[in-house]
Amino acid sequence: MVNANPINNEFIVDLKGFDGPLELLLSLAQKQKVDLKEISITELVDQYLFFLKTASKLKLELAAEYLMMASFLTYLKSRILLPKDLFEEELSSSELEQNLAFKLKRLSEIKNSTEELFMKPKLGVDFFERGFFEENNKKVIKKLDSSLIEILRAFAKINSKKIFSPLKFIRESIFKIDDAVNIVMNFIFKSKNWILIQEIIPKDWKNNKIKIRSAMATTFAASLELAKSGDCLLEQNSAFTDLKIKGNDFRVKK
Amino acid sequence: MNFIHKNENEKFSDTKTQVSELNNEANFENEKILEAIIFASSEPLSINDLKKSCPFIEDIDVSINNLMAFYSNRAVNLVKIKNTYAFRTSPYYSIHINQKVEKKVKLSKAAKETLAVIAYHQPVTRTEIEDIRGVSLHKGLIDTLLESNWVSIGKRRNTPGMPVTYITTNYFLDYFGLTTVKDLPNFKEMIEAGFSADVKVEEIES
Amino acid sequence: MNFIHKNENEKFSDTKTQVSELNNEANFENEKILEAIIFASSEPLSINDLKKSCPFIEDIDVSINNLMAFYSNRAVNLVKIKNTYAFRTSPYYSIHINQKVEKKVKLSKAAKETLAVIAYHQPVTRTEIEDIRGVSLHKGLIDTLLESNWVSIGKRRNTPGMPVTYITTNYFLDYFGLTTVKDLPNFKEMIEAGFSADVKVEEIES
Repeated sequence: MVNANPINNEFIVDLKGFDGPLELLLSLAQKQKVDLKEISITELVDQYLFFLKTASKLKLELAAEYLMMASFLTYLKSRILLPKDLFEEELSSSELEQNLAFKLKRLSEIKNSTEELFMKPKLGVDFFERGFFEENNKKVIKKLDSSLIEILRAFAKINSKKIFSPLKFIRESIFKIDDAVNIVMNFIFKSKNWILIQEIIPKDWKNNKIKIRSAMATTFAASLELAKSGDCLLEQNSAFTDLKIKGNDFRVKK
Repeated sequence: MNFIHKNENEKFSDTKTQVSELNNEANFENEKILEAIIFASSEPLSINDLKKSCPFIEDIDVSINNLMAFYSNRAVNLVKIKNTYAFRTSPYYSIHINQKVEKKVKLSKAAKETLAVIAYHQPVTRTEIEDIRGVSLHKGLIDTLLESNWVSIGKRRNTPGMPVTYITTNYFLDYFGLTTVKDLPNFKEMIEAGFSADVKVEEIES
Repeated sequence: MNFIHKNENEKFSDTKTQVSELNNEANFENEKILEAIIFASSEPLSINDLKKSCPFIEDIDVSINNLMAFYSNRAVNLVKIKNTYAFRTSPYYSIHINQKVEKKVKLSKAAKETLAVIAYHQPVTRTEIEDIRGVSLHKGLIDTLLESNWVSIGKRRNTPGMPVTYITTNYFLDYFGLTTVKDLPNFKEMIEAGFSADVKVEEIES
């Protein structure tokens, strides 16, 4: 029966011992059978879910990865148990099963090989390079040395500096709202024709990008204010097209 | 007649012996020059390095092989690390060497496994490492491996996003006493089981 | 009788050969143990040092002498310096050894950053480097990098003043084990790999 408790009572819940859900699954599978080829996936799913249930009863914090694996496994189990034609367009359950089995086998191989690798004789521990090198009668030449990681760190440092540097206003490039109001007022009294709003901006504010942006924004804000009070008229036919300004004749006359 | 003939024969064979002796002597001399150069270097040297130091030695490979054979039954061996050569003590005599073990690196289980994943699957992307281990990579882990000089950065993978790949270094091979990644434990079995692609290895070796 | 006698004689000579062979083997083994120890030692060793390491070798002097004899016609010799022993390359072969000893000097913080900026932003002008780093370049810093052969001069930038640009060299790629500078991880990838996790904190605090 699927519901039968597959885990013996000696099983101790210790999530910290596992590096992620796949390793937990692998260890469950290895308890099931020596040969990973013959493990029962449905049984494994039950064991995994049971494990998580026990863990949550013990109020162990579960990382999102464990829950994601749980939902995948629940899905996989339902696919294995339900008739095949319900899921025509998706991967077959046996493909999903095979894929999971492959990943478990691959992880198990890596784990075995890691152990074997670190059992090998190691330089400076089990075998040695020459202990010292004589420098007699030789010209010592200074040579710059660094490592890739140092260069990468240096680059990361410059970038983080930029990202985390405090917000700084460049005061001299900010067009003040009072100045803008004066300029717009001046213009309104002088001219009676429609004119592009950017033409109001003083020449010395047009010589760099930051200045233009600031002057445009402030002039626009000032003219909106004056339009609100009825001193000028603004016209724009559609979004992002030219914005024109003209003094309000009626008001000016008054 | 007979006498003269005999004499000529003797002469001939003498010259022959002399020539081959001279050759042998020259070869032995070359072998010793390489021995001195490799011994005096603090870093493993490549065939190219050796060619630069001794442009006059024609078949460096042959001399190197003779030298390796000469040292093969000694306690100090000439080892090949990828395409470089260095003298190392034989692991067989390690028990007698009570060196202060300074370099002993304590790696976490995750770091060891990640190193193995990089070694067997190289060049490998971060996502692939995470897929194989079934867990997202802890921050600073790759950093540690790069710092230890076992791991370096390989070519970007030619897939969408052009992700960075990781590879092992010559120092990694030297550290574990390997000549090539093919010497990794179970390497052949891993490839045959489809756990890592053969094509990739050729890429690394080239 | 005769037969038995002969047989006994044979037996005796056999044992004798075996004993002497065993002795030879043990001696050879001792010689090799000393070879490994002296090779790996960070300083010349005295007979007393060697006795401490190998209390089981009875006549160390004999083994040492054998070892000296073995290496006497090689390019690497076991030499006695005062009362200590060490391996040295034979002076006869020293002409082949590059007499220059390279002493490695670590890069300064500014040099590292400048090198990183050149690697990532090349071709890059001096002004651009200063702009990116947010500090003016110290005199001689670029010169140092040019001398190191990691950096060279690229095409002049086609802007007013035609400033010189800086690029990294093939030697740079070689030294840092890269195929192309494009393989270097970008900032986002570094963050993902956990490179600069500690940098951030440090920068915020400062």
